[in-house]
Amino acid sequence: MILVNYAASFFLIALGLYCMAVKKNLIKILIGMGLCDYGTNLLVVSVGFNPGGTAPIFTAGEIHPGMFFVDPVPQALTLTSIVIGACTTAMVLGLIIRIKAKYGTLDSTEIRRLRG
Amino acid sequence: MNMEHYPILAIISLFLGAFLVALFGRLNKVLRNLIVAAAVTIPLCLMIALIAPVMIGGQVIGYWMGNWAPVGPWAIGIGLEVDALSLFFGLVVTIAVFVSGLYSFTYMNRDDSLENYYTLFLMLSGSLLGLVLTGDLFNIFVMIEIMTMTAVALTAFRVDYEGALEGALKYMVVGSIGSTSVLVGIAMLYSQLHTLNMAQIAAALPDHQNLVTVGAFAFLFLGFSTKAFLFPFHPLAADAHAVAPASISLMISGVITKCGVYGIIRLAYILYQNINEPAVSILITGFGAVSCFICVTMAFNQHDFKRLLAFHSISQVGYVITAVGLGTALGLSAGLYHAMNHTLFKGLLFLCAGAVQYATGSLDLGRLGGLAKKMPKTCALFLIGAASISGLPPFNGFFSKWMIYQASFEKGLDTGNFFYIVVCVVCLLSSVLTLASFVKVAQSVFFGQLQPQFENTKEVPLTMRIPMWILAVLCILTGVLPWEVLQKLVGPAAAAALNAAGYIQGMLGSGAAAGAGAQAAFSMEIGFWGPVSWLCLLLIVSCAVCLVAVLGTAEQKSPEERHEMDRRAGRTAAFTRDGFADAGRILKPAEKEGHYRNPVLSGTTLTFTGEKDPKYENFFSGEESEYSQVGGGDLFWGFKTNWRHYFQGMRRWHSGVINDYTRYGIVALAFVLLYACLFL
Amino acid sequence: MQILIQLFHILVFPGLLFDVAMGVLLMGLNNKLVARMQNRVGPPILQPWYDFLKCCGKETIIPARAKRAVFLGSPYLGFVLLISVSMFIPFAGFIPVTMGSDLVVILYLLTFVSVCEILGAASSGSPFAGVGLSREMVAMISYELPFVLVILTVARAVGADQPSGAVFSLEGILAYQEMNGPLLFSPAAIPAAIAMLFVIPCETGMHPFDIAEAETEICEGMLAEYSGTPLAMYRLTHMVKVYTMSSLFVAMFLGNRFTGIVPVDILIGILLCIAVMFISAALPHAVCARLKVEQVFHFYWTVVTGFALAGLLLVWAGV
Amino acid sequence: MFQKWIDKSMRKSPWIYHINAGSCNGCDIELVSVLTPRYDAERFGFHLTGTPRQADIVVVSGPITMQSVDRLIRTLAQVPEPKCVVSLGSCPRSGNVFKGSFAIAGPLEKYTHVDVSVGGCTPKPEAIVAGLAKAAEILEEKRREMRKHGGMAPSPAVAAAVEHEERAEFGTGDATAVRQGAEQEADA
Repeated sequence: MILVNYAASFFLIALGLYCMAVKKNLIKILIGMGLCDYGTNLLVVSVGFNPGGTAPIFTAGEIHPGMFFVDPVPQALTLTSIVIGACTTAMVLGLIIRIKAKYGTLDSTEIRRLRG
Repeated sequence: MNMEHYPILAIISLFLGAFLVALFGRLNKVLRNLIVAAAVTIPLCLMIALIAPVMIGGQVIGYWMGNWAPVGPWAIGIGLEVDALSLFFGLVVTIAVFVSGLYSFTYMNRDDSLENYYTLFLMLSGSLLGLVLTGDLFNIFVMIEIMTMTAVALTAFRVDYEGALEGALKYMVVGSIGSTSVLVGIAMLYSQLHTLNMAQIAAALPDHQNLVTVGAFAFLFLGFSTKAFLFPFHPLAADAHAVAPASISLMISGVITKCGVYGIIRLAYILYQNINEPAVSILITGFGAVSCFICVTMAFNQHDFKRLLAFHSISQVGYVITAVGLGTALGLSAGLYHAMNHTLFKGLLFLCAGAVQYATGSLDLGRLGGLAKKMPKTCALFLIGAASISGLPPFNGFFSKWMIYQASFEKGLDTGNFFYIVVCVVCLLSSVLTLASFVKVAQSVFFGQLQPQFENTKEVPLTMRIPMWILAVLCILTGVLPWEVLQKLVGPAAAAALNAAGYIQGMLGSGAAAGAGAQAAFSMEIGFWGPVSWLCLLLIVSCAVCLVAVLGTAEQKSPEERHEMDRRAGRTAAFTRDGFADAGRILKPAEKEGHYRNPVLSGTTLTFTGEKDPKYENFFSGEESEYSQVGGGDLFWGFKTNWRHYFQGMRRWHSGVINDYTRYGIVALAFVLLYACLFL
Repeated sequence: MQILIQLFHILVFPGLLFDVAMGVLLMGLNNKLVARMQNRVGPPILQPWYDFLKCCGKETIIPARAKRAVFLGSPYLGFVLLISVSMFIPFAGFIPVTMGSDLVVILYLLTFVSVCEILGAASSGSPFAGVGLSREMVAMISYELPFVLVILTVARAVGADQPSGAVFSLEGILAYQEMNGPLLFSPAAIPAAIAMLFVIPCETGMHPFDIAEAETEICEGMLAEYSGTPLAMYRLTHMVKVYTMSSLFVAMFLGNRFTGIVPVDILIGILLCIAVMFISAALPHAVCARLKVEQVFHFYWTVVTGFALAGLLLVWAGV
Repeated sequence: MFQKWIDKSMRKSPWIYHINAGSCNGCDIELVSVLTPRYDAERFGFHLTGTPRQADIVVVSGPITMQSVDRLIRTLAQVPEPKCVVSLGSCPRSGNVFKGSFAIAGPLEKYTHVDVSVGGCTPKPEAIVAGLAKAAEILEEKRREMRKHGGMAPSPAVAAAVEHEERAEFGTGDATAVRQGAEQEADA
């Protein structure tokens, strides 16, 4: 079951990389970056998954032998990572808006004043 | 105060400074600058204070955030951890931050919304310091992300500068491959070991080698090498360095790349401890050598001062990675030494580029020239930096490069692998190509002829030169006293990196680590180079030469004296309209008409009633000398014409299209993964 | 007393004075030999010395566009650096300063000497000097690769039995040759020696490779603006460089103490230097016209590097 | 301390810079032939340099055309002291067959002091060698004077004396050409 998650996450990352490598539109490249992020987040959160585990919240009296939690650390990591991903997206979007204003295009093959 | 609070204070002071600048920076300029000055000075002082216990005492300082001390072997909280290696990089970071901050005050004073600049700058510095001091793998990822984000924002800070946005975008997009790889690597490691603390990972990893951890190694290695801008990510560095403000170029090239290097060292020496496996060593060394060579040749094509420096910084990082990949004590020390030197001299060179930009408003090697007469002090500083990076003795670049050659050659002989010999030759060759590049810069920026449009150029203010002098003096000191530096700073850091057990103990165990034992075994045979005695020798010889010269010219008048006498006797060749052009010092801008007309022969000397004395003009085959500069682009024609196919290919390859760079990154990722799975 | 002897070594015998004398001798002999090979009488052997003195007696013109300090300082710095290099090279068992003489250090110091020359040229502001320095730099790139390979070859050939595997110290190399006879007699070192013989004229800028100072094409190139004493220092540096390179060759491939009798050794050393100079500098000078810069590069990176690489591979294979 | 040596070596190593001021190339070829194995002027230390900065003797050939006069003057000024000017062939002295042409700005004396004048159209290599040797001697003399006076060049009086004594003509070339040159000089 969890294997599906892993496969899906690597698939998402691969899809994102594909987007970044092939799509010429900057917005699509940004979407590719987003896909990479989501794939990674999915991977991280799947790592902490324990089949049958409960939420890692202590409440007095509710703990009994044989009960176990899912790993809380990856969830925290995922949250952080999502926040970072959102920042990245915002940053790139800001840059794209400026570039559109300056270069008048979103085509990545035309934004190549720095080369050689 | 207890020593163990120092690291967190250092990091906090930078982040707090960023916060305060954001709050109050708009209100008052002086207050803002004071906050920045305090924020960049405190970490430097704290790091210097840590030298004694950590470098010399061999202590490992562990600090658990929120006092979440480890339970048994399990590290629960986030740890900060300062061993000699971390401190070494911490020192490099704080020095660079300090200098860059100091330089920014004057350099950036023509820009507006500076509170944003300083906020981002301090955040960048804080993240860099956090990255090298932390003991937690996920913290490294977070710091890398903050670092990338702020660095991108700062790269694009001068939005109207040609290409700034583009460089920033490329850095962000292609750099995200690296960030993703780091996070994927961390997740894979976590899935196997269920911890994020590096000491604990290091303790557990050798027993848990499987395909997943190997994959994690590949991902982490690629992630860190993206942050170090290694081949094939070097175009990013070139784009980002070239368009960022010079103080930020210093940070990107001097420190951000070093964080990548730090990551690779931690990864291969402490976490996996697999540097002695030939496959790992060849992988890292190979990446380093290829970056070293390709970037140094790419620098030949450049006509922008900072872009050229940017390619060189990757070339130098290539040296560092090459040396680090060797895995021997000598190699690692060489790498660390060169990493430090690179921060110093490349910082100096970037600041010189910034000074040139500040004074002239241009960085185009084809347009500049002859600035040595206008900016003599900057020129002297540049020459120090250029001599250091080209590895001319007795400057610091020489010693570390020499160690790298020695280390790679010896490694080749020890292992019987010709690959390392090739690496050694490539490194030696890159060194002379580096020299050639800087000859090109010297010729096309500082020497040669001054363009009329830069006639009114002024030397940059002292406040900009002081940071440059700090770096220059450090360049000379680390070059002249190499053995001391090796013993006091580099040696302990290398010993710490080679002593994974000490690291683990220091973090999870008793506190004071067994670093001393490793250090005793840490002896190197490098060869003989005593800069101080060599300088004495030089002094003796030059005294002798001077003595002979003085004796020889005792009866002879100096040219100035002779000119003075001639002037009085009216025997001179040259009176200008505004005065006497003596000994070639003064030369009024010439007018076209009336030169050398009306020659008058008196005695044996010809006098002109024209305006400038042709005697002190440059020889121009008899023509009136005009503006003629051998530009940087044509300077190495003989070399380039033999290599034209290579250079053309390279130019095509660095196409400037984001998609292409992403493709190279993906290919590199696939290669590293495949390599790791096959050979590790 | 110790200090006086040391000073004597530095300033007189294997040091400064001897270097200059040997430089003049080698250069004068070179001119003479070339002239004889071309069926001319040739200038007197002391001609380089006269040239030097004459240049000292001329007026020094500093062009208005030149950066004065660099323009005047770099020739002196280059000369002093070169003298310090020659101190690292033992001659007939004498070494002025025992501070080790690592081949890589020597390589880099020699580079520094060339850099001084280049800086001086760049600071003169002349476009001819610009072309000249570009050519000098290309020549430097050309010969550096084979030079490096030769150094690695020698280090390996000598250090094969040592624990570290390589000996970069010239003193170590000489000690080895004292034990085992000249390195040149071992077949593996011959290609390296041939490569080194080709490196010498390019490093010293002797005739077929003097592309940087081509007088007819680019008006003396790097020296286009130099006159008077700085020019004299350049000429002297040039001469001493010929001696330094030939004595480096002798030390690397032929050894230093031949008989154990000091005067005889000195004599043999001088004769060997002359022989090396003859083969590497005078012969190509007499038979070959000046090469073009891209030809130099091509020649060094194919033929000479080929020799050097062959040497390295032979030594690597343990022949 | 070394001044005596320096003075002596002035004569032993004169370097030549050659200016073609509109010459027909006849003299230029002869000057080059002086350095060939047959005449081998190098045995006296002569050496052809490529830049006036290093020259001791400036050899001027050709009738000083209007086009070249600026360049000639400029180049002459760029030669460091002490220096000698040698006029090669009849043209720079008199203008030779070009005398009177609108395109001629000669003779050379108008622009500089000529120390040695080698006549002939063209002069023989032997004559050139002899003239250059004479110039080398004058060079040594000038250097002595310069040292005594501490100036760039001897004062006019000294120069005149030197001129009177030392200025010599070597014309062993084509007899008619020499005569022609002499006639034209007389005209001038």
